[in-house]
Amino acid sequence: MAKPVEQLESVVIRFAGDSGDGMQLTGGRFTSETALSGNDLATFPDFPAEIRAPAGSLPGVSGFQLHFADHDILTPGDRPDVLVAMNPAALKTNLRDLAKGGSLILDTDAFSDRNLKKAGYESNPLEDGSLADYQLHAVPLTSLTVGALKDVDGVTPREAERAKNMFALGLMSWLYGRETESTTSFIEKKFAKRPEIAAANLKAFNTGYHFGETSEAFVVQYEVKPATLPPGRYRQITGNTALSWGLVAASKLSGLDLFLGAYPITPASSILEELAKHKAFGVRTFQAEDEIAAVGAALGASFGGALGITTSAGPGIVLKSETVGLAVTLELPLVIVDVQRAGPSTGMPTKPEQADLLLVLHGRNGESPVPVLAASTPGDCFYAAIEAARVALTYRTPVYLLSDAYLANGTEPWLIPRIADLEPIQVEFARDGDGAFLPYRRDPETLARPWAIPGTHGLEHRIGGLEKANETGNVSYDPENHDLMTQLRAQKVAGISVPAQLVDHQEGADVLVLSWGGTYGPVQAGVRRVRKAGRKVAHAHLRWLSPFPANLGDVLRSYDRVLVPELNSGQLLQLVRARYLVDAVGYNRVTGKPFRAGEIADAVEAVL
Amino acid sequence: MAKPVEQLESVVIRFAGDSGDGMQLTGGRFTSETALSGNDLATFPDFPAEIRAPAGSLPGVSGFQLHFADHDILTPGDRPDVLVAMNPAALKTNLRDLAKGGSLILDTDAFSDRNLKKAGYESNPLEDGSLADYQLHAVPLTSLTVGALKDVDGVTPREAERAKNMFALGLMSWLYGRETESTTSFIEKKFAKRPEIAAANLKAFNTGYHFGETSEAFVVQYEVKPATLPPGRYRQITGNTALSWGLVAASKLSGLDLFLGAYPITPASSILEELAKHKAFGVRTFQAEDEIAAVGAALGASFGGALGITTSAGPGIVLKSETVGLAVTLELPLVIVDVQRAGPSTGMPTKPEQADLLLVLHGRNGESPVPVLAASTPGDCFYAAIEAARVALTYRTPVYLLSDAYLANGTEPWLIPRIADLEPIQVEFARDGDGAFLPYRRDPETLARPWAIPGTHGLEHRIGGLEKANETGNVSYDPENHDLMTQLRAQKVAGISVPAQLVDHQEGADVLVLSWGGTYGPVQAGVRRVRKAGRKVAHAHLRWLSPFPANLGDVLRSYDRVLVPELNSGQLLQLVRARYLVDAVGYNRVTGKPFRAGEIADAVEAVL
Amino acid sequence: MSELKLSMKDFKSDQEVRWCPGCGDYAILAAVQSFMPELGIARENIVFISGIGCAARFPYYMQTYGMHSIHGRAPAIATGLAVSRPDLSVWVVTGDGDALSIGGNHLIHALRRNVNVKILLFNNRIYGLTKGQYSPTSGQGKVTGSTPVGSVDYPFNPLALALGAGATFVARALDVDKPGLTDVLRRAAAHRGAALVEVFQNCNIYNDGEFDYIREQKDARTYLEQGQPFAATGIVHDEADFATAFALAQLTWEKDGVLPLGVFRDVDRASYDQLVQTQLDDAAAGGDLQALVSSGDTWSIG
Amino acid sequence: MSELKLSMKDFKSDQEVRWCPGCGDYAILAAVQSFMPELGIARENIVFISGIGCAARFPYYMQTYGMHSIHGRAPAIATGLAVSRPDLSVWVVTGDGDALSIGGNHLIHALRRNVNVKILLFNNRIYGLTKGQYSPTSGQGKVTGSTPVGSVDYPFNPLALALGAGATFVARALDVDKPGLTDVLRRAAAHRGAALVEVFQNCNIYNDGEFDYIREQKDARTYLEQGQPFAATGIVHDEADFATAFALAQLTWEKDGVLPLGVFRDVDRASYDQLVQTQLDDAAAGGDLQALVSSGDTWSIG
Ligand SMILES: Cc1ncc(C[n+]2csc(CCOP(=O)(O)OP(=O)(O)O)c2C)c(N)n1
Ligand SMILES: Cc1ncc(C[n+]2csc(CCOP(=O)(O)OP(=O)(O)O)c2C)c(N)n1
Ligand code: SF4
Ligand code: SF4
Ligand SMILES: [Mg+2]
Ligand SMILES: [Mg+2]
Repeated sequence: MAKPVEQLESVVIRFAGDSGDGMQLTGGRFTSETALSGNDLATFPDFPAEIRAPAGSLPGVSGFQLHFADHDILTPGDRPDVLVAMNPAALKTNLRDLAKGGSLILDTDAFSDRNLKKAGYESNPLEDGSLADYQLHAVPLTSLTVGALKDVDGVTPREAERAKNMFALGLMSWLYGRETESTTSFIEKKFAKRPEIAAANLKAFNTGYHFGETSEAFVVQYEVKPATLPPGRYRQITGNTALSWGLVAASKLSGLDLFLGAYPITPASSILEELAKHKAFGVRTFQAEDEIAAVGAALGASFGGALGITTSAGPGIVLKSETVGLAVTLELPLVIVDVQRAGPSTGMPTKPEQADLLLVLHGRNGESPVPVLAASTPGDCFYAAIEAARVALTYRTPVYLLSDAYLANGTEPWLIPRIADLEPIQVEFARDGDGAFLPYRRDPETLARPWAIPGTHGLEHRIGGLEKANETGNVSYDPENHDLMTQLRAQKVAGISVPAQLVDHQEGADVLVLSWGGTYGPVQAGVRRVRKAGRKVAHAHLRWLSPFPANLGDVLRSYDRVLVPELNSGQLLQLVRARYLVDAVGYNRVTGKPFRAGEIADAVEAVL
Repeated sequence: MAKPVEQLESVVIRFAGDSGDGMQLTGGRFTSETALSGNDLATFPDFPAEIRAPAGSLPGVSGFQLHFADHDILTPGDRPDVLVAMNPAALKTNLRDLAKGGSLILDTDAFSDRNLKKAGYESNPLEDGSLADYQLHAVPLTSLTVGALKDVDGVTPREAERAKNMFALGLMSWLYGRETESTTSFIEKKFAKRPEIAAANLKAFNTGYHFGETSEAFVVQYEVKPATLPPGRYRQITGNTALSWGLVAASKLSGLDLFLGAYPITPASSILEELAKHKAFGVRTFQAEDEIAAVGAALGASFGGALGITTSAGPGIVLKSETVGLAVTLELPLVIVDVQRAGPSTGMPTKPEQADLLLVLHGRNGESPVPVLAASTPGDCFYAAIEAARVALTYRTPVYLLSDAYLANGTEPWLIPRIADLEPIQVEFARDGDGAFLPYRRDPETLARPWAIPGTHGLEHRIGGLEKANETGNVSYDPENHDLMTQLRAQKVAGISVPAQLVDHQEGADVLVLSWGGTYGPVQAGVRRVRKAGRKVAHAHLRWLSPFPANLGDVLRSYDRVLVPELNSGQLLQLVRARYLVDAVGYNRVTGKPFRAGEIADAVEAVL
Repeated sequence: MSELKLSMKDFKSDQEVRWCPGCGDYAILAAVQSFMPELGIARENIVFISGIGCAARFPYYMQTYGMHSIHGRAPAIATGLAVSRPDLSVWVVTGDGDALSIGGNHLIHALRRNVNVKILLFNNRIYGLTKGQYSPTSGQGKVTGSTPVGSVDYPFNPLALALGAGATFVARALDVDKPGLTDVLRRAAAHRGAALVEVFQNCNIYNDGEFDYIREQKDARTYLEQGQPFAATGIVHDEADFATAFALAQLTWEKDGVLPLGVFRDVDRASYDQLVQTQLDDAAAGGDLQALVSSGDTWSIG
Repeated sequence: MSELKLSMKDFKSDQEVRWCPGCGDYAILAAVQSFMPELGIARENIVFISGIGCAARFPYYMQTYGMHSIHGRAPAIATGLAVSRPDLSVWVVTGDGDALSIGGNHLIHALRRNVNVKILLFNNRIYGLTKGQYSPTSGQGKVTGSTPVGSVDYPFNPLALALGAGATFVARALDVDKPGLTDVLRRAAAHRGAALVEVFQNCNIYNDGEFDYIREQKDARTYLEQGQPFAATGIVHDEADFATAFALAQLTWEKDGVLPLGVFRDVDRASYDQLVQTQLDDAAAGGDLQALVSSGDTWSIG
């Protein structure tokens, strides 16, 4: 007989286990099932920098958090309602986040003395009552799985054991009434080459599902109704995938072949890996010997008329700076993608941070102005990439596009765009003949210089890193010319047309929250909480950091107080204070974690 | 019979000629003679980036300007009173700077049709009357020299001709009554290996001197009385020499061997070349394969207990950024010297600029705080270098020392310091034993961590670029620890004790001029002019850019208006506006030239 | 392009040449400019890319497309251009500091990958532009601005390094030896893939006379011939054999009294751009972007 | 240090080792830790410096001084330390990406200069830490995360590159071959100057089985012996002869069915730190700073 079904508006589930336990896969699958059930959702995978830290160790714990709801949501959730912990280390590192009264699903088989010791437990939490405050579901996941797979032939005990994550997935799928076909076909596809493994995983999955139905341990089933999102066709997407596809789209929209010069680095590598798959779009990916060669090759390709892109993070972005400086003075298109991670130096490679803003603005010698924009959500990375390319190509300038480790790996439902609806990017190369060619004569509108690519008869010319005479581009040490060129380079960037700043204003609000980049979700969610609590607050989220929207000063001055939350020590804060002389205050946390909506709400309350 | 002697308070002379004409040598010698005559002086050599541009061409012109006076002066002078031009190109490029009525000494032999054409003259200025506004002294320098050297044997006509700069020097020496022994002995020393060349140059020098005495072309001789400078022993010094010696002094004062890792680059190379001479002081200079290796080697040496230094400019400073970021998180001493030049990119390598300030502050990924100070005059580079090393060693941090192309090559009389009077730099390495060693336990005073160098028994430990747990220094991904370490690194730099900001205040002044670095001379000179004109203005010159002096905010707020003149587009301006919310305004010129006292005076007048 | 008739002067740009009088770079420039018409390639399809240094000013003087980039990075920039524009003839001009000091890594990787660029390394064994510090090819004991009592570094042998990196074409020539230099340029141009040409170049200001033993005595110039024993060494030259080329690259005037000029190695291998292009061609072109963004698990709302 | 009695465990740090179970790095770590006592050098006088990568975590596990620096720069950092502290035993641990991709230039320059550092290059022919992209030593056609249809790069031969750079010591060993690896470590440690030791290392997660032909079949491990012809190749080994070492370095299992392990080259030359020290010693020490600042033309006022 079916169990009673309880309705929920939203749930936050965290899967936590050993790097070897396949938590990312489990979470990913559960997310797909959830997406197909029509909920709104947001995810946050959180894995260690080590490939595989020792089994059962604290640093080896890998987590995946999913927030899904029957209404539109903005974040993966501050703290889980449900924690699935595959071993003591996972329990130890994650329990602190679980709300009291939250439910806890544990694999009792993993709580051996050895594992408890590795996790630094004096006594066994399953027995010492330390879990009394939670709804504990202690399930022998491993033995149940191994038991169920006894009769699947061709499967070693080790392999059987490794299927326990599918048992857990099956169990959770039952608990929240997820559809199961997609996972079934996924497993069949994934292990097509090894049917016995496919069979084992399927068996584990189904066993877990039925265990839920039958076991006493679970008395109710939950249901979260579909959310009412804007109509259309959806898919899940991570920031790095969206960003990669946005670059491919920019290539299509501009009619220029995409050339990516990249050197692997966490959390940017997956952009290189994604673009490497798209040779059918004429995409060339070049894995260079280092970041300097990567950006150099991209610049060389731009000189040849391609859409030159380079992607990196942290230390790799720093290494590209000298070459970006060359691109600034050559005035050639180039997009530099910085997937920000926690620093300084190597820092915490898998963790998000927003501390590269001043680096990309000022990290070059001399006066070297560049446009900078930032993506705000995983799906937005697609549009931000197109925007970056559009500006680079239109104004003949390097452009920095900022993302971060949170956007890169986080997912959200993404309304699939109609490519035909995207605005084309007009690019005109300089053409043959017309008399003496002046490589630095600018377009009066955009101040862009002509882009004359090799192969164009009669436009042979030389450019370089030394200061150039206005219009002719010949080497010049003339003092006034240098001052003029310095101003022209600055004016070109300052004159880029960026949309006016929109404000999510609330009647009567005298406090403005100003955010940028990957914190959009948590900050907007925090703002909504404050409003739910009946207080008034406005929110503006910046896409363009250089140049700023023309109306930003007016926006800021139209509020009594401005709060700038950033995952750094106050970088945008410095820029707006200097530029507009507004006494804005910062809310700054540098923990390698995204903001929680709750802390933002508290920070806002504090200034109200 | 002796000619009448006219008294002058100060004179500005510019020697200009072909790169091959030895103008730098001529100017340098005249400067030495002048110094020995007890005048105060300041010089500004201005040479092309090319080693030798084609003879007679405009880009090939090399200049040397000297300002000397019977009172203390601050700059090489805005515009020359006397221009010595060895060829048409030199006249063409320099005449615009000569004050109307100024005297002009030309080598008529050089005004051939060929040279006139190369310099782009339609007609010969010696004949077309275009020089009517100047006191013209047209002298056949070359033929007079060649004539005089006919009877010196072993000297080719070519060699004889090349001695014409010594003829010019002799002439000027007479004109201003300079002492001549020093030049005589200089010539003998320099050409000791080729006595015939020595003889030729001496002959040319003396002939020039006597030509002055006897020729009709010169009716008066000038005298500039000695200046009354602080008593003591003086020598001339360039910024790069002073900086090099300051580093050697820091090594002596700290008792640590100096290790310089450097890669040649204009205008920093001469520091490497100077330090390479001082092996007797235990100085090790390592010419690395690039700037990254240079700073890396210096950091490796610091890890081993040496005083690690690296020097560079422009693009080279950018390349060092990643490694400086490592030094920030390793918290090891390191001094990075940036001899600023005009950018962006390769820019104008021999020209000064102040546009690397935001680069050195923010050019690294993540929150990566560093101390930054700047030298203000050539001689001050000595003390600034000691100061930089003192802070690096005391606080275990990389420190950026900013100089520029103007300080690097400019000279001024330098009161020779008594080494015994310099304050020692206390450095204590961590010592053996005391139980468990905590490489990141900080000194409560300075927040510096212990410096435990290899070879110390019992203190074996590992450090790296990943985030470290407070105190133990073990790798840590703990969120709160990262936030704490980020704050500790910032507090350490913010807490560096730097002297309170002094202000050259004038009773009743309500405008403050705030300057920093190599512009001290021209800015202070401009301020003095304004005061001479009877207006009131105050001047503060910053040595420390990070951290700022604790009282800087109060200083700025105590004036109605603040003017910030910089050889950039407003970098210090951005910092003080953001930090103190004062509506300071900038005076910004980016021409690759130092400020002229006159333009500063005008800029001040404009805000008065 | 059969009807293409170009002469040396067509390759001279309007820029005034700015090397010191007497610099070996003039001779190399003249040799290259007079060789270019032979290529039968239109000027707009030729690109010269350089780093920084005296040698690196070369592109300014060629009436082709050109980029005077940043120190050491020309091989990387040229790689991006050559891979994305296989239709162009891409040349890199670099100095011993530019190519072997700061740019060493890009050089060996360009050679390893067999990128279709012709790299002319002007080796004057000194840093010219920065006024005379020693370079990675300066002899041990060399007294320069940065080594007042002599350099302690063991120098690179640029050819051995190139061979160690797996170069498919390696040659050596002399600035003032126009016929020899031209032969090598011709062979390099004919080689599809990466070609490294070391050109001994006299810096008469900071390192004058470095190569006088062959600059002054024409008859001391000894050339490699495929299949022939080289001079008295008895080593039979084989442009296809690594070890042979390596052995010949070890010969020095000081040690052996003879120094090989000409082509040390020339083997034919698919160039990097060709291999990249093949992969693009294999991927059925004209990808459908709408299909891409609509791929994977999707669901409809409303 | 005669009375110095250390054992393997003295070289184990308190840090938990964090490589994947089954990674070849464990075997190398064990071999190094058990060899160290043989050196008879106190732990405080030994320093391990690494860049970034799985291999580069090595220093954390050694109870000596250590620095886990930044990607590719370990040879440069180690150079500064070795030159300023000739009393130390300095080791560099690096991966194929760290040493040959981003760090290639520092590697060849450290070898050229004969800096006194022992460089252990863990070559798993993959980027491990960044989750499996191809490296400069991955074979052409290798399918990896960044090369879904196979890499088009021609790989480096690390030993040939080192020889081309003029290395004075070059050797190859295998992670699980403890005796062979230990012999090579012993020889490297005994060599004053730069030593490059390539260690074939299995990455069982991203490039499993790369070296099975000698990892699995012990008898297929063939060692070089000075003065002896190598296997069936007939090449008589001479550790002092460049061309011989280069020829031997060209042998591959695929092509020749045999692959040399052991020391390819070992010649004795003054090391960089020794040459630097000599110049310091020659400069009569104890310079007089007061005299220096008072030098040149000076004058008095007042
Ligand atoms: C990043 C950077 N570092 C250093 C320099 C200074 N610099 C310019 S050219 C050069 C070396 C020149 O030597 P080489 O490459 O042999 O060329 P040559 O002048 O001898 O022809 C150096 C060190 C620079 N421009 N950029
Ligand atoms: C400047 C910089 N670029 C890129 C990275 C990312 N990264 C870390 S390790 C690594 C390569 C690792 O490969 P390898 O050196 O072979 O070591 P392995 O992990 O295989 O032992 C890369 C690209 C980085 N940390 N820093
Ligand atoms: S410095 Fe040397 S290399 Fe440079 S232009 Fe002059 S002679 Fe030629
Ligand atoms: S990824 Fe490969 S190299 Fe890295 S630890 Fe795991 S097995 Fe070893
Ligand atoms: Mg050179
Ligand atoms: Mg590897």
